[in-house]
Amino acid sequence: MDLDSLYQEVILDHYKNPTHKKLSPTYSAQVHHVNPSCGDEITLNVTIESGLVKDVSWDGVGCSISQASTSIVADLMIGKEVDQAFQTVEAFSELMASKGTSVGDEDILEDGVALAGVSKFPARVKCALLGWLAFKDAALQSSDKQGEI
Amino acid sequence: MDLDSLYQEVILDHYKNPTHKKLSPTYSAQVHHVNPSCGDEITLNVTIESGLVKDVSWDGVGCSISQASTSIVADLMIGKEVDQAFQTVEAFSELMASKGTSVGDEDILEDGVALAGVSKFPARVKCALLGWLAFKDAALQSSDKQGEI
Amino acid sequence: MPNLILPFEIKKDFPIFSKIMRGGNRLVYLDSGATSQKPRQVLDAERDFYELHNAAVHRGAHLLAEEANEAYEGARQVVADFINADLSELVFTKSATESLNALSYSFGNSKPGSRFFLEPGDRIVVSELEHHANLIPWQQLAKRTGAELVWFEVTPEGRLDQSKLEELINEKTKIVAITHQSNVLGTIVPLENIVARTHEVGAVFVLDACQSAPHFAIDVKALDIDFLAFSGHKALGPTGVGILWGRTQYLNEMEPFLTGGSMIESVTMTDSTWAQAPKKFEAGVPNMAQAIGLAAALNYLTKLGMENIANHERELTKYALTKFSELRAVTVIGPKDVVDRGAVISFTVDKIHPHDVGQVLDQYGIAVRTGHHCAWPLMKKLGLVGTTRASFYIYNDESDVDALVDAIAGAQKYFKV
Amino acid sequence: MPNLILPFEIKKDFPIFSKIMRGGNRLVYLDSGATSQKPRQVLDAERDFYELHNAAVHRGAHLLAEEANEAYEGARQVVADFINADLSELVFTKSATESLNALSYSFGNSKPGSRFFLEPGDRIVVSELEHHANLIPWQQLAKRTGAELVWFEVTPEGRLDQSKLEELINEKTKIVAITHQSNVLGTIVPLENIVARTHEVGAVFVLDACQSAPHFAIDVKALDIDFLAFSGHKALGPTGVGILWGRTQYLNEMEPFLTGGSMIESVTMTDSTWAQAPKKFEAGVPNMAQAIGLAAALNYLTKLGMENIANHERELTKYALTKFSELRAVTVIGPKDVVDRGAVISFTVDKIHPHDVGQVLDQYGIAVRTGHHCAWPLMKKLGLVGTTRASFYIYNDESDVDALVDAIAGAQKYFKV
Ligand SMILES: Cc1ncc(COP(=O)(O)O)c(C=O)c1O
Ligand SMILES: Cc1ncc(COP(=O)(O)O)c(C=O)c1O
Repeated sequence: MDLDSLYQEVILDHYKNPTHKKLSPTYSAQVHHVNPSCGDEITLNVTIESGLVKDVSWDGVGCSISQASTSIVADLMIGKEVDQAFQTVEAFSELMASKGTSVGDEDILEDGVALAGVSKFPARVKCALLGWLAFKDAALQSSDKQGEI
Repeated sequence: MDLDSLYQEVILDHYKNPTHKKLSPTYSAQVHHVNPSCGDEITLNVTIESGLVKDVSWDGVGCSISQASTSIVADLMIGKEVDQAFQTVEAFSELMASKGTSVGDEDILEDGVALAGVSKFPARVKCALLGWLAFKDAALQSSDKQGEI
Repeated sequence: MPNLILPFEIKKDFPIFSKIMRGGNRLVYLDSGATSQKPRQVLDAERDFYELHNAAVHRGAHLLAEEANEAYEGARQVVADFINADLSELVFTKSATESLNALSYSFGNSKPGSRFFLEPGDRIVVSELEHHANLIPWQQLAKRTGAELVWFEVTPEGRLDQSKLEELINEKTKIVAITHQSNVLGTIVPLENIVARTHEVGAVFVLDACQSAPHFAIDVKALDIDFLAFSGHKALGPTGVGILWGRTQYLNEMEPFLTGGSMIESVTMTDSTWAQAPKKFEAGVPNMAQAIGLAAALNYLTKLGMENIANHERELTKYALTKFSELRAVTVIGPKDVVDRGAVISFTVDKIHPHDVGQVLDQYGIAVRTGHHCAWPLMKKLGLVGTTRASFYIYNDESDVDALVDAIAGAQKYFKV
Repeated sequence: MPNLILPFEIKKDFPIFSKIMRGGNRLVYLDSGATSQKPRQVLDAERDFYELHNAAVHRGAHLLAEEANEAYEGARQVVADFINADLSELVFTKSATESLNALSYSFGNSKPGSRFFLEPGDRIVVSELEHHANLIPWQQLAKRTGAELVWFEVTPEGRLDQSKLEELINEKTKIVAITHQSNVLGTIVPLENIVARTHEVGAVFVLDACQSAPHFAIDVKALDIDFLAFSGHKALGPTGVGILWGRTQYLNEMEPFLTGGSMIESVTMTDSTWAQAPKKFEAGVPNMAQAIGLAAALNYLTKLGMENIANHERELTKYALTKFSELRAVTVIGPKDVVDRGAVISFTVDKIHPHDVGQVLDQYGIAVRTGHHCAWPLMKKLGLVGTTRASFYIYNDESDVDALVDAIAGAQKYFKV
């Protein structure tokens, strides 16, 4: 069944047991992103220190894809250098635009490749991207702030 | 040729030699009517005294149908009682709505029956009606005024 | 009572039902609340116009222009008859959204002294049931004029709470704009008291008939309302055409909305005067083919009989509600009986997000809508992130409901909940 | 140079040319300036959408909704490419009239501080060539905001008089809105200096491309303009669809026009925030089938080649102008050569009112437009009550011009002038 390419075991696991789903009390930037067409919402905190993603935490409501994807992105980004994190977001965006022609690079995206099948369902791509774009936005905001200091 | 039913000799005569086409210096009501879709315009004066149409005069620009029709209505109405004049307008409106199924009552409409063919050309009906509706409007306004006195 | 609507026969008029869907399934279309499918009679009417009579209306004196005009004005008559309106009251727009915005902008253009003029202290009344299209235009009008926006609340069951009617619609009220049927919950709003109260205080009543006009008979005179809007595409008609109806007197009193060709009486570089309604509200070369397609659609509905359609939908809704009541994990959001209720059923499935429910249903060839249904404030009020919505029309029957119920079970199995 | 447009072949794609007209004549369609005829490729594209992919875009997660979305966004790409625009800059409206009104209302909704905010002392510049659709919306905006409306005059030959450019477009100017080609006279307005001056004073330039986009290649980047509007129905497309193009930055800075579903970011009962362009300007279920039909139309034109079309029309116009110059009783209104001039020819016939000319032509199967052509101020300026207008397109050839010339002689004979 085609559905299995969308709902991989990894996704359902992240959905049922999301990681880092508890907003940290402190952060260098906090963002709130919504998907206006379906109502999915997440709040995401990042803590960046000396160009390093120290922490990502989040809370939100939404479908399995958006929630699992946010869980994956949080897990993946912690410990990365900001530049590397942005490259990872880039790689994921490309995967999502591939319309099912790419399986994604597991070395870069790790659990994120489980979302490769989403690219065959155009209406779900924005669900999968929600957390990644929120992370990017937050990371940019916090880099801006560091620039100010 | 179908055209002949539209452009009867009588119409072309009235078009080339319009009657009462010179605005009277005095009047009981003056109206200005336009046909916004083609730009035809007429100004029409009526003089009504004791329920009698004493005078109709007009000036204007427009196609042969609108100009001939206004010439015909002016000629026809002078000397009529206001009530009778309104009935005549009514009869003419009905003729115009007949889609070519009526030839009109010559006893009532006189030269106006020459316009019967216009009813087969829906886009021209408003040309033919321009003068008649202007007359009706002016006559109503002047009856109103008399009511006031 | 025999069901006079025969979906199996009706489907033959709708080419899309021959389509093979995901997983090799037949199309179970339960998304008519978003947009309806189109019978070939509608597609033929549009094509016929383009192939035989296409020309700009109101503008040419040639044969094609005459024929186009006759077809377009004939379509106006069909729509007018459909809601028991007069010809001069019937304006073609591009959508219900445009119709409602036309009202809000026209009112906003009013001059002091007009009954439509709004200023601080004045009041506009809507409800929590509204689709964004019948909420945001009024919200924005209120912001632009300083008027106050207030609203009827919904009860937990999803009914309009009319208990504060007199308080909400007070002497300061100028406009009351309410939906006839909720596109989310299926709730039909009993209008009588609201309309009476609206007129008692001298305000005008605007009805959003998007979800009602396609499904049961509407008589604007009997309803005693002042304005009405609906979209053609939800009533078997083409996309790109909507209806704005208003009382002649009001339309003629109102300022125009869109300005341009064909809506004028005279024009100079600095000033313009306006034609009478409906022309005043139809600037530019109109959506002629779509108006003609909509007329064909309404003729199709009339031939089936609006009474029969309403009965058919009621029976189907009753069947679906009964089936759903047997499913432990399914919660129907909104009225659970068929009193004052249309053929739109929103529901949630325990532990599965609506979006995921919809995705699994899609795999079974079932088209439903998921999310907030352009009624976000209602969702928030009901404490929901969204619902899955099944909406029925003339081409649906009990087998579609059965397919839906089976597929929900399939989703539960798939997600192991 | 060989003419690469073959009207005889092209006509085979247009079913309407099989029609028998009044008097048993073939259709000589010279009214494309009002609306064009439609090739079956366009009708097929619309029908295909309804029969295979019809669903509401932006709203469903099911297969049909996905396909509808792909088709609709694909259409947007086609239109964007047609004018060398970016995807996010391209808004589907119902018509050019709506596009221009959308701008005028959105500007009117601006807050102080916005570049689009107008107040007394500010200036809007138009021209005497304008169609009512690019005049009245600005006239009304001026009235609503207290801004001043000024205009370029036309020369007796019907050209835009640019001699007062610097005076007209001054530092107070916020908006300059001009037609690319006059729908009455065929005059093409050289834009370079006007656009440069507009930007010099910090104003925005709005182009009415209704009569240009269907007839020659438009490149919004090369023209360096800020906004553009045109109608699908004049470019082989369906009725009920228009285009509004604007620079991304401006569209995102602007206030929305129509509000409702799909154009929002978030909504509460009292407040809303907006999606990014183009969605911000497409409230409600859009005119999907019409957008898709328009894309098919533009693909058809692109396949013929806009350069070829422009050449074909230029040759035909030259031929017609030469023929007309031989007719003593015929006066061409507007430019008499083909420099900066499109394939629209207005003329008068001595002693016969335009309406009567049109009527006789109709008897010969010839469809032209007569009257003020929704440009009443221009008519008054030129001292005319109206003209007869012949406008050419890809399906016209010299035999159509010959038929026109013969029929004019027929009219003179008929009216004995
Ligand atoms: C120059 C020009 N501008 C604007 C319009 C208005 O277009 P529409 O009526 O399709 O909205 C037209 C055509 O009628 C036109 O020729
Ligand atoms: C109740 C209601 N009102 C308004 C609308 C808006 O209709 P449209 O999007 O066709 O303009 C809809 C449908 O989307 C609706 O269901």
